[in-house]
Amino acid sequence: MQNSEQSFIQKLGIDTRLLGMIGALVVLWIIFGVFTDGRFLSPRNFFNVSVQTASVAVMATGMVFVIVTRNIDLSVGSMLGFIGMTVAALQVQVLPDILGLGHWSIWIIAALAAIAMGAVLGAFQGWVIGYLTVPAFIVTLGGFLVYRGAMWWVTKGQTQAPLDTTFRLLGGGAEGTLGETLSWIFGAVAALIAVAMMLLSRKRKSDHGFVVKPVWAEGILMATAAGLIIAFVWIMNSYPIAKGAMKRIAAAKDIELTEGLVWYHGVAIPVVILLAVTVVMTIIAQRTRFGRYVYATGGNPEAAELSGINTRMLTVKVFALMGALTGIAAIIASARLNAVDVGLGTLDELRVIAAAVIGGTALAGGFGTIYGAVIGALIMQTLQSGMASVGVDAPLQNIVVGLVLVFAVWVDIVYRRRTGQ
Amino acid sequence: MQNSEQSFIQKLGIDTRLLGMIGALVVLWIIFGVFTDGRFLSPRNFFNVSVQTASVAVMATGMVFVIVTRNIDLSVGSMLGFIGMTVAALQVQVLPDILGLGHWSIWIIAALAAIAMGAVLGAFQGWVIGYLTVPAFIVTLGGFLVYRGAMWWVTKGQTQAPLDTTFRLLGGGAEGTLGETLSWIFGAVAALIAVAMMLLSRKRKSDHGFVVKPVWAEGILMATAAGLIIAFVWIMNSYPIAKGAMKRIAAAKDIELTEGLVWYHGVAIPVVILLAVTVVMTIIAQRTRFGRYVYATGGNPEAAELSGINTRMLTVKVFALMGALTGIAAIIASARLNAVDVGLGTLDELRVIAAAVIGGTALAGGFGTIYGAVIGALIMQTLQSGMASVGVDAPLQNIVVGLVLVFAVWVDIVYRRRTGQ
Amino acid sequence: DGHALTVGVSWSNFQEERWKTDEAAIKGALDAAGANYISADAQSSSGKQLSDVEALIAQGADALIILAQDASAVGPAVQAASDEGIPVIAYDRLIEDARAFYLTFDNVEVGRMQARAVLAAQPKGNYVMIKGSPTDPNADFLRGGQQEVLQAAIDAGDITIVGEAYTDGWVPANAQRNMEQILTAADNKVDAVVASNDGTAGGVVAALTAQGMEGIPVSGQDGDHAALNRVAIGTQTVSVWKDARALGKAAGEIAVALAAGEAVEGAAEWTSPSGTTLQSMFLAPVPVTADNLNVVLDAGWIAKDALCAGSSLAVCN
Amino acid sequence: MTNQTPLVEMKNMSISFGGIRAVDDVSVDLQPGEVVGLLGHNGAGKSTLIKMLSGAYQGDAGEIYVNGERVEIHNPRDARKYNIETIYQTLALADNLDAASNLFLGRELVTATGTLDDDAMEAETRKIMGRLNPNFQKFSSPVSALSGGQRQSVAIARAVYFNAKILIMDEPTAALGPHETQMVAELIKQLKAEGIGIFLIDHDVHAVMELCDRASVMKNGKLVGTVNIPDVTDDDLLSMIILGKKPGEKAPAEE
Amino acid sequence: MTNQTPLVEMKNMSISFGGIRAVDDVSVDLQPGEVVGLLGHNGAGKSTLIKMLSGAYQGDAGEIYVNGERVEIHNPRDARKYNIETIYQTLALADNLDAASNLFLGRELVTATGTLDDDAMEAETRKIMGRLNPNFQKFSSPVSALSGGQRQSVAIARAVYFNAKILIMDEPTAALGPHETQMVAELIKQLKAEGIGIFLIDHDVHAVMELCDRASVMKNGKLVGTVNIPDVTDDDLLSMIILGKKPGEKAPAEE
Ligand SMILES: Nc1ncnc2c1ncn2[C@@H]1O[C@H](COP(=O)(O)OP(=O)(O)OP(=O)(O)O)[C@@H](O)[C@H]1O
Ligand SMILES: Nc1ncnc2c1ncn2[C@@H]1O[C@H](COP(=O)(O)OP(=O)(O)OP(=O)(O)O)[C@@H](O)[C@H]1O
Ligand SMILES: O[C@@H]1[C@@H](O)[C@H](O)OC[C@H]1O
Ligand SMILES: [Mg+2]
Ligand SMILES: [Mg+2]
Repeated sequence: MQNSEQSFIQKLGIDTRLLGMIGALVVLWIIFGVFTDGRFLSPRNFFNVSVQTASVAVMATGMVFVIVTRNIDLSVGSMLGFIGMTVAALQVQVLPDILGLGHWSIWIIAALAAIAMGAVLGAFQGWVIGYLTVPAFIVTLGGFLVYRGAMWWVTKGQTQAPLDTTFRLLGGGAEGTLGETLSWIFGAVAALIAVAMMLLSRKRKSDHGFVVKPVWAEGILMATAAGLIIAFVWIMNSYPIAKGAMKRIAAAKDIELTEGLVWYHGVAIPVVILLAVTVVMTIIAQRTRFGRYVYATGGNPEAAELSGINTRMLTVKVFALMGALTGIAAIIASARLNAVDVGLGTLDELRVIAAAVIGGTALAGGFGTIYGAVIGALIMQTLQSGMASVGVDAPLQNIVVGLVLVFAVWVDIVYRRRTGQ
Repeated sequence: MQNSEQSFIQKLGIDTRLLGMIGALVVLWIIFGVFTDGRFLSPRNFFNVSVQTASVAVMATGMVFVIVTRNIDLSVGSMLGFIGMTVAALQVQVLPDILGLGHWSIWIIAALAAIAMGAVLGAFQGWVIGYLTVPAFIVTLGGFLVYRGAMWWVTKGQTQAPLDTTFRLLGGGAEGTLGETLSWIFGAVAALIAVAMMLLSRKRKSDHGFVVKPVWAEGILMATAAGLIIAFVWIMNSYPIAKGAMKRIAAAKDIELTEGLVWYHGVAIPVVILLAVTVVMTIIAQRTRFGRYVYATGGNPEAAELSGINTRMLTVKVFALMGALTGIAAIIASARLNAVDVGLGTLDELRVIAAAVIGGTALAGGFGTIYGAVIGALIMQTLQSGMASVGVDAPLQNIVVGLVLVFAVWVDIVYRRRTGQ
Repeated sequence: DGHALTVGVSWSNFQEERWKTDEAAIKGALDAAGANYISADAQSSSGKQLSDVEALIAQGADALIILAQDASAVGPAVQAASDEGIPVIAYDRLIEDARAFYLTFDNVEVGRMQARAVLAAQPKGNYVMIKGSPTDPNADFLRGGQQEVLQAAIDAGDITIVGEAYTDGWVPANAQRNMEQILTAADNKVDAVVASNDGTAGGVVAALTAQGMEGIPVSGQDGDHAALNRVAIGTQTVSVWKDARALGKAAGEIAVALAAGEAVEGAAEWTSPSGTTLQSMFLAPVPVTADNLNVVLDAGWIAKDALCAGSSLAVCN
Repeated sequence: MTNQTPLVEMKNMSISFGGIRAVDDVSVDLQPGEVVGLLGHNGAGKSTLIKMLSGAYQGDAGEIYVNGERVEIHNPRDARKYNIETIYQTLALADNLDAASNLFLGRELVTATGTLDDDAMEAETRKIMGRLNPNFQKFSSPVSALSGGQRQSVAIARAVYFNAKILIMDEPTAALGPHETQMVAELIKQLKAEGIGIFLIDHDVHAVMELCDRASVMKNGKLVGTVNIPDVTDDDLLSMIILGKKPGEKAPAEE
Repeated sequence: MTNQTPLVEMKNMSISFGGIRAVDDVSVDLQPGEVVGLLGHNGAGKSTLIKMLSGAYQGDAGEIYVNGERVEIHNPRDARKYNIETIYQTLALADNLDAASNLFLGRELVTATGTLDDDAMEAETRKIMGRLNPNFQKFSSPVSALSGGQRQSVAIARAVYFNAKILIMDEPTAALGPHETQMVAELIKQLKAEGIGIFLIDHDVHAVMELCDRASVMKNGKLVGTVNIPDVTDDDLLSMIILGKKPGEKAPAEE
């Protein structure tokens, strides 16, 4: 039985790590579903959890590279806060004075500023780590302290709100989604691309005369991938927009609301951003020289250096990338709250590192996948949201989250050992 | 010049790492001394800083083993809080009812309970890490959440105070010191032991026919070691007890206070505990099989396993030790505050890990010294206390601490590279 | 409509001692009304708080009680609630949103009371200000209230502030270290300490005790048991007591009323410093000093032996 | 072959990694005072086979007998119980420790008070290294600072210092210079004379001819055969390794 | 020796580690199409010497000339600029990557869109590995799962695949089986015929006699001397290695 299951998976050629994590996630969902009379499995809750996950998951993809190269970044939470506060002040205090309140370009300037700022701060940290050879732990612990302090200084601790209305859409909410039609289009295109990529890879392999998967296996995989994408869009498109929000939106767009009309959310913009980041980061990891060098350096830094890889510059790039992703995460987090207070991003470094580690990234370096980190973030968020939904008393929630975290990772480990690595 | 300096140090046979860190520390002291008109270099301040350092430094010695074996412990801050709260409740609510308020044995029971509790919790974490092979990062992150939550449950969040009067002495303060005479005796004995140990080691070496250091070098080293110990005692013995506290002590002991009488603090009890822990941990690290296995496992886990070391059980022991030291740290921290609130130990995990890393422990495993971690803790505390003395406010303090932290480690790295590793 | 009401409570950081009393009182009021209680803890993160509120709404809450981590950053949470027609109570801390119902003790007033009590005990001399967490807006409200009261004496030259420090995370151990360093810098020439809550006051008293200076005026708030005991012993001057039971009970009742679409008795309009007008209700804090310790005893807030351990005050005999 | 109880018998050993059989139903045995060579192409499964005896791997199938008794070897500690010592191909040294610490790892000498006797260990290390590698002087450097051959000398010293009854040597002289190789050859002869049984993996057919009593040849995880060295020539051995057939046999069909 | 410009000249190279001279004033040179053997006891300084040429170490003193021009080699990237390829004794493989990724590390093949062309790289890897190690099949495993000899084959393949002009081989056949060793020997001859200059470090004096044109012998960090292989016997070389003197010379006083 175990053996036939194993060989079926082997023929499909998916890594058991992925299956193990998805399994752990599904188990959590079911448990929470049971405890909440199914509410946890409602479209509404999937929508919520997907948006809640976005900011941490975006950073977790970057943390994979950081950890794979045997480094660590403790500064992401503070950096997110600092960037968030700075671009919030930009939107609230600076740009309206220059361009006029509500100017169309404000959100673009703010978003680019966030990403650029992250890249520069990250690159600087990377330079200190790579070229001055100060351990990443120390440098980013320094960053952790510096950014948190600097964040306070930007506005003397004052919360910045409300943010630019367009910028706000980047955080999700009733308005910040693709809407029904666009979501369907998005889903269809994504599914097509996924299938096309799989076909292409199959063709390339057989062109080189390598053995390819049996047609049925390839077919199952394609159907699963496309199916999952469409199912996700379908769920997001089944979550109706609340009456109050519909009125507000209708008023803003000057539409007449008829009785009985229902609008649906569709895929939230931060989730679209997360998916885009995941795809791009996966391509970087698997299909570019830079990604290859990241893993090589993590596997054996001396060998990488001896192979002509400039490992110092690589460190700078890895941290700059981490910073840019932190900038994106800062956009999502601040837009979602429509405000930035001095606590923004607190403890996020732990959540991000935990997401990467739950997702199979080895702290010793050399191993880790982007999709793993994203699923890891989803597991963390599921735990937290699930706890709040189940109605466990607040102080007990931490205890349960802590225990379930360890348990989930253990189950995953046992599963992989069973199915042979 | 550089070369002759180098060879002088080489002849003395002290590692440049130690010198570099002490150098960085002295530079910090001088800078803060200048900014505080010398107050930072007063006996009073050295006394303060030494006491403030004790709790984190005790844990940092254990963290060295944890990190050397390629693990990490994120739970120490929460565990300290949990243990502190439990033994405080024991002293405040449980034991007085059973034994009577102020019973002589309360402090002993509480202290032993703290250490035992730490060892058991740590051993359990170590078991999950070693035998269930869940990564230490995840297990101790779980512990971080669980203990913080559990701490709340012990007393439903209520601050426990005041603690047993004898127990309180373990935290320092005007009463919690060795006093003048005992401090001198302590210093003399410590100096004698240090010299004796060096002589013994020299004898053992020459018995085996190995080359030993020139007599002058050995002489300088002995004089320095003994001198530093005596100088420290002398400084602690120059810090007079404030009038108000003298009155209180005199009243408690039923002594008549004469005009012009001055008492001095001497070495604080938490500092004595720290020194004892440092010596014991150094011996464990350098002179026992257990210590040797810790380093071997960190250097090459497979080689250690193939050499017949039970690396799983070793992990359990390392975390149990870390837990026991956390128990000791909890005693010091709670006794010093004479109260335990739910915030006790917050962020201590970062301080402890930072102390170990500043002290030269490599996160990749295999390298690290006990004295390095203690000096690392001292550097961290000097930074924080120095900022508070200079009157820099919290948000700016963080910035400065962050920058100086990175700078100090960088200086140390450059110094070591210059003097040839 | 047959099924019982559910009220969701979002705590900003449940770890602090005082909230457990609030929780018990809220639960009590809800039980009495036959409503369900569900809750979540944001662990000091406004981002998590928003997620928590979303989860509570998804869970079917009919009314929300929010202890805001930040007055502005809960905006989207209030938005989401109001989209669903769910009433929101801004509990203890302000929410800058007209749709919320503000129920609190006045924090600026707490600050004033702290300073007043200390000033009464020590009208002249060197003051140290131990502030709250730099990330908690209440810390600055409190500090503002304190300054209002002290300003005249400062201008007159009676009072000099010789040290001032935020306390990261309101953690007493941090307050203790800051106080030690300030005492060193001031050569113990300190006559009074205005500490912003009871936890930080505890750290301050520990630092003072090491210098034999315990007994100089020190302020606090929350009526923590350990602090009230210090007031009884004489090492703390005042703990401004915000009877959390009253606040929690009121919150529970208001939540039930609002969920049922009823009006709240005793509510009044109030305009925040930044111009938001909301329905509100303020409860009065009580400064507890050695002179009126019977207040907490009579209210059953603390047991006599906990209050009186080591004290020789009249109330204790 | 004499009929006395073998020191070691490994019967029908098999092990797979991710579905691929690295060792497939291999049986070998060893008499006291005998040197058995293990030969085969790269990746034939020699190291994997002996790792099942040393406790580094646990086989999927097969039985191990020591002195005729069935034993279970679950980890390296079990192997040490039966006085099995191993020189691993990867050397298995803790890079951050010095030569003496590596040599005594897991079996440190202690003083009367139970603390490590580093000086005694260094003194012993100097003695044994003098016999293996007379140029060696780096006693206080971590072994990561040693040359390839120096590291190998340390690994050899570790295996032979303690009183092994069964010695497994996986390409012990691969990194050694000619002089050092000669010294190891002499050492093997001496250990053999003391009655120790030795499994020797070595690619140098000349060395095997000189040192071994018997040789077992593997190919693609399977045993090709075991021969008495006096009965075969260099070329017989080579053709067993490359063609995978015993002298005079027909080559088996390639899988 | 002909008088044409040497491909490589290393003049008066020295380097110390922590005060100890690992290489002390050594000079060697290499002509196009020539194989120069580097011999010496374990720890003599052979690997350290060639690491200064490959950019892994920076010497304390000495000059390097390539094609008669003074060059500065600060890191491995510099060495690659001069088409210097190296097979390191430690192999220098990224253990977590597969054979193809290691072979092309730093010089990946890319598709028209600039993404990695893993399939093309695997196809090329299969070709070259077929020439070095016909039993090798583990193309999709990380190299940590390979046997010692398989790993060495990957390292060799990497150095010879790209058009090296100067090839440094540090004990390339140490872990190889007899058949694989023979294939490498043939490869060396072929590369030599193509005009490539090769530094070959090898402890096997027979192999050196067979493959090299000249041999430089080191002892304790110093150069003992360089000889033309046709002018010396095996025993001459051995005595240079062990006694540290050129044939006919008197042994130098030990330091
Ligand atoms: N840990 C492992 N995981 C996966 N495969 C492995 C592992 N160890 C060995 N193998 C595979 O098992 C086979 C046999 O390897 P082994 O190391 O035993 O060969 P060997 O005969 O010692 O070769 P060499 O002469 O090169 O040392 C090889 O194909 C190798 O790739
Ligand atoms: N990184 C290093 N740090 C300190 N010492 C080193 C380092 N690398 C090499 N050495 C020392 O330099 C000397 C020469 O080493 P090298 O590796 O060059 O020897 P080798 O001739 O290649 O020996 P082998 O034949 O064993 O490979 C040795 O004594 C070695 O211990
Ligand atoms: O009551 C206090 C509360 O108002 C503040 O926000 O946090 C600290 C508490 O002590
Ligand atoms: Mg092998
Ligand atoms: Mg070498």
